[in-house]
Amino acid sequence: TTGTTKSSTEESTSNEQVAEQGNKKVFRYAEEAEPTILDPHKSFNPISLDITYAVYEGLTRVYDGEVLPGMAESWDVSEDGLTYTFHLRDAKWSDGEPVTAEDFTYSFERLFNPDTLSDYGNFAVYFEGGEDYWEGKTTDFSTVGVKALDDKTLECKLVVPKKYFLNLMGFGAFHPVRQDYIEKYGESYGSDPEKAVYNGPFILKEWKHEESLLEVKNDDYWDKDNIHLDEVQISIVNNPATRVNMYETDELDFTQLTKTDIPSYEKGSKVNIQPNSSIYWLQYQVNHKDPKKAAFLGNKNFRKALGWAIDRRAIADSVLADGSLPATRLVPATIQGLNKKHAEEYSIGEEYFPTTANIEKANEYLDLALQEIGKKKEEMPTFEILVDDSESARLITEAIQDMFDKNLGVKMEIKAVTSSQKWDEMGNNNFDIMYAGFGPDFNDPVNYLDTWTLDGGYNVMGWENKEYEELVRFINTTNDNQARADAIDKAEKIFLDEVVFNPIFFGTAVYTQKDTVKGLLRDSTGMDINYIYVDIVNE
Amino acid sequence: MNVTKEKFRPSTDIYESIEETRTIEDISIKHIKSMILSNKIMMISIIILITYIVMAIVGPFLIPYDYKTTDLSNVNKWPNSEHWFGTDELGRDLWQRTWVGARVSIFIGIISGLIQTIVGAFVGGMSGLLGGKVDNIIMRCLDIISAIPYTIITILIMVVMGSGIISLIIAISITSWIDMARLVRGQIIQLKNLEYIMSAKLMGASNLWILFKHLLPNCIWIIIIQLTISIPEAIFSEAYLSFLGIGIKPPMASWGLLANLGIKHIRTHPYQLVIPGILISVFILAMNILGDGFRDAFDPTLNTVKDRK
Amino acid sequence: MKRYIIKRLLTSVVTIWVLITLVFFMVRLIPGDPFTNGKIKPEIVENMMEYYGLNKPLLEQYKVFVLNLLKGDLGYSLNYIGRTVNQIIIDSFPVSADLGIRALIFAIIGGILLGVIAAINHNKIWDNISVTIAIVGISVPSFILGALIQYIFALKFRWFPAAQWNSFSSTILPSFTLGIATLGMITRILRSSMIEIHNKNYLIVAKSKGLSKKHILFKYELRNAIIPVITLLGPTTAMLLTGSFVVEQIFAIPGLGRHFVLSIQNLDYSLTLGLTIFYGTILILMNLIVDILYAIVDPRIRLE
Amino acid sequence: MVKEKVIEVVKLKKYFKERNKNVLKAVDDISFTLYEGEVLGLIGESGCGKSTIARTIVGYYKPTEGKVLYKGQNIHQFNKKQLKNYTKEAQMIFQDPSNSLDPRMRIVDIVGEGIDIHRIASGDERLDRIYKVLNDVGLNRSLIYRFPHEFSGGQKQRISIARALALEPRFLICDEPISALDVSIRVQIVNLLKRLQKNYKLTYLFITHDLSTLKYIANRVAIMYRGSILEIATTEDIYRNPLHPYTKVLLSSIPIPDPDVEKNRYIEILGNRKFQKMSEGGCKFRGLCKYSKKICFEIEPCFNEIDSNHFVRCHLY
Amino acid sequence: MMRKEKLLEINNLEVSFLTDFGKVNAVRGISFNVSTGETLGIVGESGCGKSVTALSILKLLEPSSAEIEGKIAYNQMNITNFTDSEMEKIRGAEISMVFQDPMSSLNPTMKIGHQLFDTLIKHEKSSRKEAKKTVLKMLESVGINDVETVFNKYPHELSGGMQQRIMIGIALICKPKLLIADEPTTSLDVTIQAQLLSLMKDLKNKLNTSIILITHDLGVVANMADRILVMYAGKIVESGTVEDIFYHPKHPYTVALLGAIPRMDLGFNQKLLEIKGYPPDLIDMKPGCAFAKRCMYSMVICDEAEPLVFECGDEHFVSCWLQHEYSPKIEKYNS
Ligand SMILES: Nc1ncnc2c1ncn2[C@@H]1O[C@H](COP(=O)(O)OP(=O)(O)OP(=O)(O)O)[C@@H](O)[C@H]1O
Ligand SMILES: Nc1ncnc2c1ncn2[C@@H]1O[C@H](COP(=O)(O)OP(=O)(O)OP(=O)(O)O)[C@@H](O)[C@H]1O
Ligand SMILES: [Mg+2]
Ligand SMILES: [Mg+2]
Repeated sequence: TTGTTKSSTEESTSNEQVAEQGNKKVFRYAEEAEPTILDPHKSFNPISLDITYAVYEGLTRVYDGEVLPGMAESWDVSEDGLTYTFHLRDAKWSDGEPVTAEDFTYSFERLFNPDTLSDYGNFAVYFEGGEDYWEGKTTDFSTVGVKALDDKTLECKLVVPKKYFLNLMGFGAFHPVRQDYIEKYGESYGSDPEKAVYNGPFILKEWKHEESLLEVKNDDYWDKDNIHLDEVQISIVNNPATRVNMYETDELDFTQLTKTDIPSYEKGSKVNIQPNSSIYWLQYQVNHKDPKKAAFLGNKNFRKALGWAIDRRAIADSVLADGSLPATRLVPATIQGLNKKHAEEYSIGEEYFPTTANIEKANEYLDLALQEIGKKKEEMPTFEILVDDSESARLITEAIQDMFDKNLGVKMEIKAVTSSQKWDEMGNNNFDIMYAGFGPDFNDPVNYLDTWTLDGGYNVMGWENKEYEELVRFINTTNDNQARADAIDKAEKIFLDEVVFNPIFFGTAVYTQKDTVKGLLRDSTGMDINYIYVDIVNE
Repeated sequence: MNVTKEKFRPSTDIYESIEETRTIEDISIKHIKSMILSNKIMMISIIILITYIVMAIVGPFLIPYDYKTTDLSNVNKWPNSEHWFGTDELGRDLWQRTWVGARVSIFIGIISGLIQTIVGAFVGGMSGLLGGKVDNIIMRCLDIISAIPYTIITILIMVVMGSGIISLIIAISITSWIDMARLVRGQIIQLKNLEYIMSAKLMGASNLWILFKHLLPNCIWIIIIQLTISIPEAIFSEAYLSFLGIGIKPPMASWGLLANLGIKHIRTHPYQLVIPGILISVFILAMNILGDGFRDAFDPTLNTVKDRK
Repeated sequence: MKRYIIKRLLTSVVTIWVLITLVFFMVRLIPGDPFTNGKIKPEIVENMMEYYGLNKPLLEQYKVFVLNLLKGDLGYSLNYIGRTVNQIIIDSFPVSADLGIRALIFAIIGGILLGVIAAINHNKIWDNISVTIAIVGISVPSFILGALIQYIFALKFRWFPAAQWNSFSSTILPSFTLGIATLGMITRILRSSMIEIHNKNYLIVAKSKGLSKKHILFKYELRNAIIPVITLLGPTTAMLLTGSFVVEQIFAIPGLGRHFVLSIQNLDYSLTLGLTIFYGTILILMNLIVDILYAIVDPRIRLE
Repeated sequence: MVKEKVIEVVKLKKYFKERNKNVLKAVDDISFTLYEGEVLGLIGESGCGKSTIARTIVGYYKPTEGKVLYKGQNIHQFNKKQLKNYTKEAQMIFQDPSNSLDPRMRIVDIVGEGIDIHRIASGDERLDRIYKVLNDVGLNRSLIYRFPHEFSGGQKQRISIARALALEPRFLICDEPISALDVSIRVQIVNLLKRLQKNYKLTYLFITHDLSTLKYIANRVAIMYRGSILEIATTEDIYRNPLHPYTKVLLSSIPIPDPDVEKNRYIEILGNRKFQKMSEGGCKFRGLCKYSKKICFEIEPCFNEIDSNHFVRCHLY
Repeated sequence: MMRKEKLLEINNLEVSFLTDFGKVNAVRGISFNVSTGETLGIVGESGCGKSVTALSILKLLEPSSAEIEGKIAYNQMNITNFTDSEMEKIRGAEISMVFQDPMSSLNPTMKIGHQLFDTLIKHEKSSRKEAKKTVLKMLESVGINDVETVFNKYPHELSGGMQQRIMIGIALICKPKLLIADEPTTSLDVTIQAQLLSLMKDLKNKLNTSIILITHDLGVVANMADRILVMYAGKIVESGTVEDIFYHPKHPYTVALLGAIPRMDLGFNQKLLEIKGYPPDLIDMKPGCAFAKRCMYSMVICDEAEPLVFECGDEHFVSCWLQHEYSPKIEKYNS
């Protein structure tokens, strides 16, 4: 379908098409599911985010962990790090209207308005007066610290300094929308290409639901000279094997790969493995209702014994076999630290968890635990591992189940349920051990720490550690970056030491792309497939 | 034979009534037996099926591995002298998993078959026979059951009963009989207007009598066919159920599951699909041939005495 | 006949009503809610529940749902924000139906041919071949078959595009995958059905008239043997028309089938209900057609 | 002596709807009575509704109008118990032997079905009974384990007779029970039925085209034509003194098993059989009747008792 | 008299069915022939193999269960080994058959008209319109009223006799050279029977059609047949012209059969004689005369040897030891 991406062997036949397509540069790839909606305030699944990133632009743009100017040409930050003043450039919406600071205040208002039902509405709490507004205590948005000083100047006032505030301004939820469009389309804003207005490098031109999307270059985009693609064709292809087959048959320029595809691509060394900042773990019911199980699961040494019995290397290399890395800590190596990556600055080795199983040590811990509990191994109940019905989750837990059995003699049963059921069981705090995973929203370690505070998303068991809570609160409010980084390290170590969870591996994205595709970025956070600056180069 | 004059004297042996000298035995069973024994392909199928059952019982004892023990240093190994069917992606022995899985899948097949014949044939038969309002009500109930998304039903079973063999059986039986009921009903609607049904009715036969003595025997072929074609469905739907947590518990194996996991590996380790795939297909083929053989054996108008000789 | 149809249509309305009532309560019994996904804050979930009226008493929700339904409004999808259930069905159904009809045509023509071939060569080699083909069709589930033929015909031979739904050649593999099981079933059932009537007197009479084998087969035997095939085709047609999750997945086809599975996984109540009504209606209509066809095919059958 | 009424058919009508919305009056207002121990022969043109009457009497068809009383009770309103009793006492031999035998049942089970249903006998006793009726109808007992399709037409017919007799019914409807039998077996069966009639006071409704056989078995004969009874009288009266022109034609057309007679005989073929749509009213036979007058086309004749117990529906009398 | 051409020659035809009980010898070596324009009546015991003989002429027996031996020649062609497609040209057009059991012989799902139609279109290649006309005419001539309606009816909507007439119509519609009528008039009343018999006679006179008429109605045979075969237990026991059989029967079975006829012309008190005993079970027949056990005159030899065929007249053959010279002369049956 595209002249420029034809492989050289088919050059002769593709000539006509080149003429027809006028040397258009087209990038074709597949998403694994239909975006739920392309309304920045409501799209929270990664697929919608991929697309909104390309058709909208926030105040800043984050590229490869770096904050670049976006709609804001420049910005000023006050001394105390609480006030940000953004200077907007002369940008246009896709219908020719100028992008104004009012658009942003309107967008922020909509985002923070509880009636919008945005998943990210609670970002409001970062802003002055935002919490009250978000909680509905007031409906007067002028009490919130977001103001348009004039058409092109926007001021944001924060409650506490946020180191990653500028990153956040590039995040999908802070992309602007336009009041007149929202009012016109209401609920269905962003459910069809013409039911939205865009300000990003691309414009959504066509959306065949469940089938494909077509983006074309936005000729009014301020940075259009750096945008090389004329079109992005996105197919919706659910099945991983089908995506690979389509790539093979030259229907796509890029594809994710699964572990079974990797061997066949390795020979051509075209496999790209990109850690994606996700982490997967087993978490334990530290406050079990059943006293029999609570005795074990509540015991730190027991959990440690389990942690030391897992062969993370084997899981990463043999079960996953997709470049995933064994995880012995909470914060992945891809996450930005103070100056370098956080993991480089504060490295944690095998102090808390081993990469390969240490049976001896595991059994030591187990003996210790049994002593403390005062029960014999035979009296140990069988525990249940809750997993969702995905195939990889099942395989991994099956491997772990066997490791526990072989290395420790601890019996586990696997309870596979649908994912909504898993969330429900989790919400009801109804599990012994759960296999779960998490990917961050923005590139900062606190993302990970936040999930394990008392009201953190995954800490449904009610694990509580005063010091940890303190530290996280400090991290979230301080303006002192060095102290903050140290606190992050300290909190992580406390968390690891408490063995609320056993980290298992850090996930990766594995993909391959045509040689003609240049400049494709796989972002470890944010837009997964970042094709904005892609160029198609035919040698 | 010489014709002599003396032979032309009157014979005394006349007006014999038919006190038959030849013994008359009820040969229904014998007939079916000989139909089966004479059908070569059918015999082969029976042998194959027996082999499967025997292998499901003793297969796992033939090599010293375990269906659940993983060996992550030994994953995805092609079949070899140690692992006859190779190993899977967790390094588990596939020979073991195949035969342990056979137990599960054959069990599922039998259960679903039983439910279908007992419930499906009866409900469909009654519905077709009684006709009118009853039929309409029963058939609309079937429509309702089959229109409720199966996933909802299974998840609810899972929620109420938890996983385990009972919920598995319930999940399978709740819908598996519906096609059978429809087919049997369709047949019976056609048959029930025939004169021999009427004549039985006029002789005072009750509905149950007519159903069991006349209608179902005349639909036996469709029962057999539906049975044989629905068994693969049952085997593979078990795999689906186990993904929802209803079926077997991991790390237990079943054919459906093996095929499901194997399909990912067609490019690099095709044996993981091909071996269970062929085993399942041969099993089902044998079942179908057996079914056809039985159909033939139950068909009185099909005379194969000649072939048998 | 007309009266019969009207009567049946009236009962259908009742049936659908029972169906949706059941499903309405059943989906809500499934643990979990449509919004929780691990990242989203519980308060937001609560707000959403309130917005969609999901925290009202069930009976009240039911009342609202039925009232809207009477107006033909199935509501908004909970997952595909901003799209109505009606719109989703209208978008996806044509593709599913297109695929389904192709698969059906393939299955019916192929199934009848193979079934007839098998029946006239009862227990001979051609019978065995047809039966084997049919059984492969039945016993190889579509998730395997689809993947295999995609790999072989799209990847290895490059005869067809690997996936998607845009040209005639792209319809062949999915239609084949979708239709082959039905083809197998038709073959198996038709074969037996024809053998069943093979020795009927009227066929001998037909033979005595000097009619050719083919003529007897298609004009005499087929019609008398077709009832079970019709029975089978009723629900199967409903199923094929509304799409198959597996085939749509493998060939990336934007049909309705995936919604049947995904809407439940996502606990998208309104979409699930909408699809159930849609499927239920088609199913019931198909079964009505089946019953009418019975009476047309075999005039001895009376519609009651 | 008052004879007990076994079956009373009162103003029976059975109409069939045709595809083109026409109504086919297969049985049109027929009444007759059958007394205990009596054989009523029913003859008539092919397609005139004899089988339909028979089927209505056993309850196979629901009448469009009118009723059938068995020992005073309407058979179409029987309760379960009465029905069971009726099905035991009344039996029917179907005109069509092959369709009325279940192709998947062996002869033992077919003949023994009634016995099994009413649980009259089991085991050897059952077998003995089956052997006996088979014997009675001239079938070899070695055939009992065969299936219907392995029999000749006459044998099948005898199986259906045996099946009906196995239950020792009180009332028997025979719809052409002997049409496919050779003369010697025909005689055997006729004698058997006569014996049963004499010994057990069996009542028969005997439908046949074989006028010569009917002569031997029937006490009374009814002549039917296009849904109506034209003449009904004792056998002797009918054969000796037929009144209705149609009866006369019928009797004169019986083939005589004598080549000389037969080959030189003038057989009267009924007028021009070409079908004319007949307007309602008038005599049904008028189109083919050589005596038809004007009145025959206008008024339907009523049933007149000409002689004692000799009724005829004709304007000539 | 001009020597007539032999249209059909059957030589030593044997048909047996293989069953679980053994071999049923339904037809045990019969030979006969039919000349052009001749009507051959076949009478005999119920179950003696008449229908089987008729079916084997047209090769309609299921080869998987029936074993057929012997030679069948039609029109000087040996059709014994004809394949089905070769037979197609003969069936219906040259030889057609009226089946004994009309109710199960009509296709229940096909309109009456179309069942007659079929044959015409196949053999006469006439246009549909023409064919319909012919069909309607045929329906009329077999005595169906209201042909237009019946044309569009299904078999179950017709009475037994009407179905039988349809069967006759089907057989006659292509004006065959040889008509095999297996009890064609059993469910017909005498007036219609007469009409149909005269229809067949017309056909015979106009087109020189040969007819094999299988019937139990000796009146019909007397009316129609030129020659008669009397069969018993799979064999021809006697054959001859109508007069031979009716006036000079030689075989005890024939005699008994004639004695059992109820006759209209003989008044009410004719005693009907049944033949005592039962026909033999056809499985694994022993040698000897099959009728011996029921025969008043049976002799020792009858149980031991198959009777020879004796010629008693021009075309009169009988297969009975009583005709043997050694046989004691019995004062023959009074007729
Ligand atoms: N398929 C079969 N299998 C076994 N025996 C059979 C089969 N068909 C016919 N017979 C036997 O062959 C014999 C001859 O049957 P046939 O139908 O020719 O008799 P028929 O002379 O036509 O008698 P009828 O006058 O009663 O019709 C019968 O005894 C019958 O039992
Ligand atoms: N089920 C039916 N549907 C429609 N019409 C029918 C049905 N059964 C019978 N008829 C019609 O009713 C009339 C009477 O049929 P019936 O079978 O009673 O005749 P019959 O007297 O038994 O004739 P026959 O001596 O030929 O058997 C016929 O014209 C027939 O076409
Ligand atoms: Mg009748
Ligand atoms: Mg016969």
